[in-house]
Amino acid sequence: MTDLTSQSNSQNGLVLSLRGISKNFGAVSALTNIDLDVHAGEVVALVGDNGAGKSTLVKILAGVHLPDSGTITFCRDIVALDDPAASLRLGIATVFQDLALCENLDVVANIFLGRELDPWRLDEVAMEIRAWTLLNELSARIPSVREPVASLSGGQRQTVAIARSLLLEPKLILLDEPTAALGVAQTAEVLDLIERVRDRGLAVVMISHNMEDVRAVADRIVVLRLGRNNGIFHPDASNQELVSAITGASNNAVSRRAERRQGSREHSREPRP
Amino acid sequence: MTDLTSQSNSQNGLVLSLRGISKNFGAVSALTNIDLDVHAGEVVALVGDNGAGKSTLVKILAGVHLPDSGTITFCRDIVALDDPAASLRLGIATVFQDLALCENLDVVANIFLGRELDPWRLDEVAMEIRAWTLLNELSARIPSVREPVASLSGGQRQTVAIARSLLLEPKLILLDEPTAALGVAQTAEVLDLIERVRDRGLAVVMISHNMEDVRAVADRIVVLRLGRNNGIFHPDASNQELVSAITGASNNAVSRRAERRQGSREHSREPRP
Amino acid sequence: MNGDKERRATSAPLDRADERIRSDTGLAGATRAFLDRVRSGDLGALPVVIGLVIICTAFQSLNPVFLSSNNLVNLLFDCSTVGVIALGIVCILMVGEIDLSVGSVSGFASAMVGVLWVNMEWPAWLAIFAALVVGGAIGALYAVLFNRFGMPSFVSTLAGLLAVLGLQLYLLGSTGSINLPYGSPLVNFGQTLVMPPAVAYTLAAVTGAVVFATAFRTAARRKQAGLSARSLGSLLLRGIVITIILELVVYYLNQDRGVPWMFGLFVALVVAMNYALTRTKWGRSMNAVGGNREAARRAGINVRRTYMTAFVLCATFAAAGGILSAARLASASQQAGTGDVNLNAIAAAVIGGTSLFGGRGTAYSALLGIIVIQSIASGLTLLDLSSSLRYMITGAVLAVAVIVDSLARRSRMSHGRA
Amino acid sequence: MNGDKERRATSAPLDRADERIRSDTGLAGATRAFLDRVRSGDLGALPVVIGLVIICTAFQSLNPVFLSSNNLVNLLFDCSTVGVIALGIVCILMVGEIDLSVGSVSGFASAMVGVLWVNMEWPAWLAIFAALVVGGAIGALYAVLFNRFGMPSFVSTLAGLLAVLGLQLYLLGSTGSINLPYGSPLVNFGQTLVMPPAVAYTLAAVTGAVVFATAFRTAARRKQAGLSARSLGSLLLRGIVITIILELVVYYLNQDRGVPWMFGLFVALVVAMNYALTRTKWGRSMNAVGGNREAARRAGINVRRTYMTAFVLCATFAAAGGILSAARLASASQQAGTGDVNLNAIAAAVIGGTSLFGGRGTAYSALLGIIVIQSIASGLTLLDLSSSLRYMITGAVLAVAVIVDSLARRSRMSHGRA
Amino acid sequence: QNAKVSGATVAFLMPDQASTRYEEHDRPGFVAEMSKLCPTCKVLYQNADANASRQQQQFNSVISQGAKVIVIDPVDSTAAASLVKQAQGQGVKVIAYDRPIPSTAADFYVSFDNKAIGKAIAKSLVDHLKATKVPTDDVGVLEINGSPTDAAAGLIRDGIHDGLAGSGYKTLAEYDTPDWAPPKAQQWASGQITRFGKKIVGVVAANDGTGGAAIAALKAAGVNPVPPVTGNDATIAGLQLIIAGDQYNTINKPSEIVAAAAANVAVQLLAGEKPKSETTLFNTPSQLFTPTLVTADNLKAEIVDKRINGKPIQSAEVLCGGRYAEGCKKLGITK
Ligand SMILES: Nc1ncnc2c1ncn2[C@@H]1O[C@H](COP(=O)(O)OP(=O)(O)OP(=O)(O)O)[C@@H](O)[C@H]1O
Ligand SMILES: Nc1ncnc2c1ncn2[C@@H]1O[C@H](COP(=O)(O)OP(=O)(O)OP(=O)(O)O)[C@@H](O)[C@H]1O
Ligand SMILES: [Mg+2]
Ligand SMILES: [Mg+2]
Repeated sequence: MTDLTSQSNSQNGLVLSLRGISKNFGAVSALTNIDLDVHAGEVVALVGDNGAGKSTLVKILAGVHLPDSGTITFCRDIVALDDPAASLRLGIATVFQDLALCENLDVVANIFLGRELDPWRLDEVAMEIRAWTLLNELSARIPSVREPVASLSGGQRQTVAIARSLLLEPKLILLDEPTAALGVAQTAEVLDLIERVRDRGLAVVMISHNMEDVRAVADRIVVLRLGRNNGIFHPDASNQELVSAITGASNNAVSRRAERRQGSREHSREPRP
Repeated sequence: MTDLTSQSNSQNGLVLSLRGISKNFGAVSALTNIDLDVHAGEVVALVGDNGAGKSTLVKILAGVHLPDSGTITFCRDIVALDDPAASLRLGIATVFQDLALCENLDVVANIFLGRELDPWRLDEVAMEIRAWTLLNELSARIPSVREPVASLSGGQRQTVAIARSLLLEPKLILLDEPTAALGVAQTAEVLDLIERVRDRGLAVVMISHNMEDVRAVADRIVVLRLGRNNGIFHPDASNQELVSAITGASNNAVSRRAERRQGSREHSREPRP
Repeated sequence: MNGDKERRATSAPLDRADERIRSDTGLAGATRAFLDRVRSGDLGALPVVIGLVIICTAFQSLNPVFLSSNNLVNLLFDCSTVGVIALGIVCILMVGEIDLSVGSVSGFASAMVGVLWVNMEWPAWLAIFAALVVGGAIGALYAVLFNRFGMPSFVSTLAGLLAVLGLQLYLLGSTGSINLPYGSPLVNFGQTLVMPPAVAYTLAAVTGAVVFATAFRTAARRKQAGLSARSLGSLLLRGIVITIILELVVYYLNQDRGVPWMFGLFVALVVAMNYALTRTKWGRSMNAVGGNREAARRAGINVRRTYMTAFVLCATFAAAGGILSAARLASASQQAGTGDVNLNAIAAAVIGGTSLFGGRGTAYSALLGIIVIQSIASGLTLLDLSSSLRYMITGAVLAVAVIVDSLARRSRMSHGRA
Repeated sequence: MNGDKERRATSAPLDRADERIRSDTGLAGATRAFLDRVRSGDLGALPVVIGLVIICTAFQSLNPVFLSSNNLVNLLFDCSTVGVIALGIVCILMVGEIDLSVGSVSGFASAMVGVLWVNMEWPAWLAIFAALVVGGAIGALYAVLFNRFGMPSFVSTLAGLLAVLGLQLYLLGSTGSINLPYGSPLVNFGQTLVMPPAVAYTLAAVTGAVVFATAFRTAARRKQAGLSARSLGSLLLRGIVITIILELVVYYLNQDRGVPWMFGLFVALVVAMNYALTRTKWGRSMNAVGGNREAARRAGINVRRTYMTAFVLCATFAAAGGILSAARLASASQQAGTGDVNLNAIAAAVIGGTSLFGGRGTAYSALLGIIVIQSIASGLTLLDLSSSLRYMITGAVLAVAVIVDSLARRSRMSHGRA
Repeated sequence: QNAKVSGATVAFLMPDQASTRYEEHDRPGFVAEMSKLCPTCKVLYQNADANASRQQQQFNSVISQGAKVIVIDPVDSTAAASLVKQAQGQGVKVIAYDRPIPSTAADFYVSFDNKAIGKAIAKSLVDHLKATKVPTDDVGVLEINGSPTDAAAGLIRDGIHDGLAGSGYKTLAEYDTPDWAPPKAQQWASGQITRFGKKIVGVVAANDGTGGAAIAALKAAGVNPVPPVTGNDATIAGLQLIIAGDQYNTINKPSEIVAAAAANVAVQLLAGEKPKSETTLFNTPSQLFTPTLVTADNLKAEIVDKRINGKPIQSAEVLCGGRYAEGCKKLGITK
């Protein structure tokens, strides 16, 4: 575990800085006193158990929820993100865990929602071409972009949501479990993509439960547990270390399972990959 | 790749057998001529690219969609699954990719939906206790089971959906990306669970994009590609092999990414796990 | 890392194990929880009650007759008829559909009772029963159109509105309207019959006791099972407060005629429906179908049967409401059920907090909503106004009555709790 | 494994690259695609048109006057007034809200025109403008109540229904109703003004040409960009068929008086709204807000402004419809806008295929729906029926008219295409 | 004055909004007479908007407010029976106003006769047709009645049937206008014009609103000259149409007269006296007034020149604005 100020790509400036963010939902404290820094050209992975408050944090940054307390500093200014439009204007693009697509609109309309070309006479042809380009870039397997999103498969929808966020020219990209529903090829493309945008100097916050992916692209791994900061790790931290920070115990389901499998493998003497 | 009739756990009888299943949505052929066999005490993993038709197949088995052609044999009988209730009656429990929860109901109500204890005087206390037991079994982190599901996090919802399916005593469990939104600990619990039910002699069909998980629990891996059967693999098939069957090309995003990472690693001489 | 906290948490009840959830035990805790809910707007029926109190204060200050026992008894009589119809509307809104024909069905039922009982001299109970059955059959027809043909309920019940109105006119065609015999039990029930004071006081006390007893039984079971439970003290307090309020209301109404039996029937129906909607498997499936029809179907719920019961119940309640208004008016006429009966019934349900989009609502919303609507109507009849002014003021007061609730809902939503 | 297939696919247009999608090119392909859509129930407006044809055939066989040019011209006049109101309802249903006060607003607007123009002798255009502005202001008030206080539109517009009706009664209080002068341009517009045949024929031809030209331009651009496009032949065919049908209709109507200008205005509004809803950023945001309000908000759409425009447009169209009906009747009366105007306007939108739950609907549904409703009404006025029978038959015919559409929708749903 | 009378409360309950007369004529007339006869008395006014349940609510409400005499124009004549019973049980006197309460005897009944009105307009139309020598064969009249759910409309309809019976003119078609809505009447009339064309020699409409709608339909269909159309209620719009020569007749019911009579009776009942009656209708002592039929011929005399409480029923200024000036001149209303 490293201390809060350490980061690998600190040559660039601070893009986002959170201090003391708290958020209650009724009697549940979803977030308590969260601190987080994100620099330009850096990929910060946000990991944590289910219900740890990761999505709540992302939603606060996206302007969906208002925090109950705490300050948000974006590019040196203290900002009030009281509306998703405000976030978007500042240059924060978000892929939400629940995707936030309009099921009744088709793929093209969803990708361009709020940013249509030619407001008074929508340029459907240009939008459709751009949509195909974006989707192909992500290796998407979508038969038709003129079907309503309701008829797409889970992974196809997720691809659409990711394609949406590429349309902006943001300073900070928030990806809430962007690869959860994606196939192997699409996941690889998204990880490539994250590296590309990082190299272009953008800041990326990625949430994922897949430690492989996290370690592959992240420059820093921030762990949340039960709504509180629970340590910051380098990507070369061991799996064991990360998992105990996430679950809050070194004896957890993951380690038990690993032990058991180890045991049964040795027992059956039939190694599996 | 192995031929269709081979299976590792063939000591038990055939639970489910599909022949020539096709399904069109308008002009899109989602499934063409699918064959699939599942035996008791066997975990079959269904893998494929986004939009390959995996969920469509599961929905057909769950009675949500009607196939356009083909026959479904369940426990030696040809059956018509024209209604989810019919599937449930036969003993097919399903965890859907989109979870299919009622957002306005609370966790307990969702878990017991359609199977409430004491129909004329709901036994809320007993149901709540059972719900807590199930959820704890899955290491769920849910603050309150009396909140509407709408207020749960993605992973919490998925846990609720899985808990639902445990309530039945099914012969066949269909799990459509059951661990997509789960944390590391919860994923481990679910994989444990799958092994437990397999050992109890149930048949399990699991869809996943995570090759690790698939290889960890599956006895057989069935690949779909663009709505068609594209081979059956042993769990000890190499990653490379599986990925090319899924993407339909040996030169794919995954392999390219792996190569690139390999190259950059060697270049920077700084190995990452 | 948080091991110590976790260890501490394990001693808590099963449903308080998560350290993030604040457990509000004791009176101080209850107060804090309440303030928390006020802040987040999660107040149930309270905002509508506040709106009602505002209206009542205003009308009382304009004309002191408004809160007189006499006027309140009239109010309760008037609430019961449309209230029963609104109860049916709650059922149908619950599953996300609508019935525009409740007015016509109620009028038709009253016409049937008139014709069968008075003209054809059937026994009253049989005529009533026949009217209820026919009402239910109309609902069943909508359900069939909906389930078999997928006809949107808006359209099928609009067609029903017209067709049933036609039937009503046809039935009363030759006579125009029929007097129900003054002094018959049905008319007495609708016009004069009130509970004897003793009965009313007892019922009020029993209600409080039952509320306490069920809550206590649940709490005991929960405690036994290792779940958090409300303390005996707070349960006792609640039981006593409820009893005292009810007894006071009864006392005040007994200053005049007393508590109408018809209102008693209405409240009994509301309580029964509330039980059915919240504590039976059927009610659960109604909620589920209204919230997410496809999810309910996938859970193996017989969605069609659920719709069927909703449509049938709604139309049956409409017929019952029609019979009650015929009793109230001592007449079955061609214009019964026309005019604003539909709109008032639907509005009552909506004002009480039932969502037009399904899956959210309680039986009590019919009770609350109709009291709001009838209070406005009654309050305005006490002021000497021209029609144009009366319409304007009704609209304005309605908006005021709902604004508190709307604000609460907004704050609920901005706190991420839909 | 499927490498060869993939290679073949790469030569296909960008949007036909997926091998699973059947590309229906040429006439045979188009036919197959059509049959496919018939089977899966994805037919757009066709089922409603079929329902309409059934109704018309039935009425024509009962009374041959029904399809006479004369009666059809009357029908078109009658369609236009409520049709314009229904167009506003489409806007508000689009975002998933409702306006119950369109009837009152239309009546109030007609009263305003009567009072300002006839009694106070303002110029007609100024009176009309004032009425439209006040209508829009009422809509803006609803929007504020909705956006600021979160008041459900059902409740706020119900309050509005009453309050605006009060205003209307107040405005006409002393006179009851006001005659609009016969022979004035407004009344002529509402009663007699028809397009000269030459104009009508030209308009019909121009419509066909414009349909063809835009489709052709799009097809050319798509082809150029490497997307699939419809063939020149099929576009030409469609253009010609549309032109011929329109010319025939115009020809038939010209046998009597001709095509009413008022209907022309209505159709022009429908076409304009259709353009706005489908081809502008604003229309996209209306669809998005109706489909998923939260998703729209997260996409940075100004949701409040979208609701504002929807409420204002709806009320303004209601006012316009009220002015047109005053012109049609040559009178502004206390009864204008009461009765079933609300229900007819909403029903027209719903029958035409607009969803009550938001996010699904087209401007054309107002046109289609109102034609269905007015055809039923007109067909029944030609038969000598008692009121009771007329109500019953209206209900039954309405159900029949919608049943084809309902069946199509059901099959669409069972094919997994909501 | 009698101690029982002074300070007493009297209620005046009107049925609907379909006509402006209740608020424009009946109520002011009643209030004016009451304040003359009993300045300390309080008058409560309510309008039930054609809703019998609401009228019942209002009835109960005025009793709660201490009304000792209730003047009621029932929405539903049958339903009102129970109100009378209820009131009499509590010692409250009921005066049936305008529409009778047949099945239960009220304390008094004052009215114009609705059936007579229907008969008068129909008869006048027939006489006019006969006078203008319109042949009876193969032609006929249209009949536009009031709301099918309105009891008063039913009475007028019966009267119209009486008036047309035996006239020789067929009733080509007949229509009950839902809610008395003029647009509905217009649509129906348009359809009939398509059906019958020149066979229509007259239209009997049950009030000025539906009559005006019929005229609009005839004009829109290009029928010239417009055949005679009847009306009822003597609304300004109706009178103006008569002045313009588009409408044939209407009925003038100077409601102030009946209202004043009702006030008189109310005060007598308050004082415990037995009001004297001319006739007895439905077992109720009654006082019936005859309405006057107004055509272009007697419009000046009946409407402009006749005074009630010192005021004309409608003044020339109100009627003769703008484009009616010429018609008024022709009828001699203005110079
Ligand atoms: N709108 C809401 N109302 C009430 N509680 C909420 C709401 N949104 C989130 N919560 C609660 O806040 C906690 C954190 O939720 P959040 O969605 O941030 O978790 P997460 O870290 O994203 O989990 P996951 O990995 O499962 O997506 C959860 O316990 C959840 O129940
Ligand atoms: N209701 C529907 N209407 C139209 N097309 C549909 C519908 N459902 C699925 N499809 C199409 O069928 C194809 C297969 O979808 P399916 O959901 O089965 O994919 P999947 O294999 O589950 O993908 P993923 O891994 O992304 O979940 C997709 O191309 C999708 O667009
Ligand atoms: Mg999350
Ligand atoms: Mg899937």
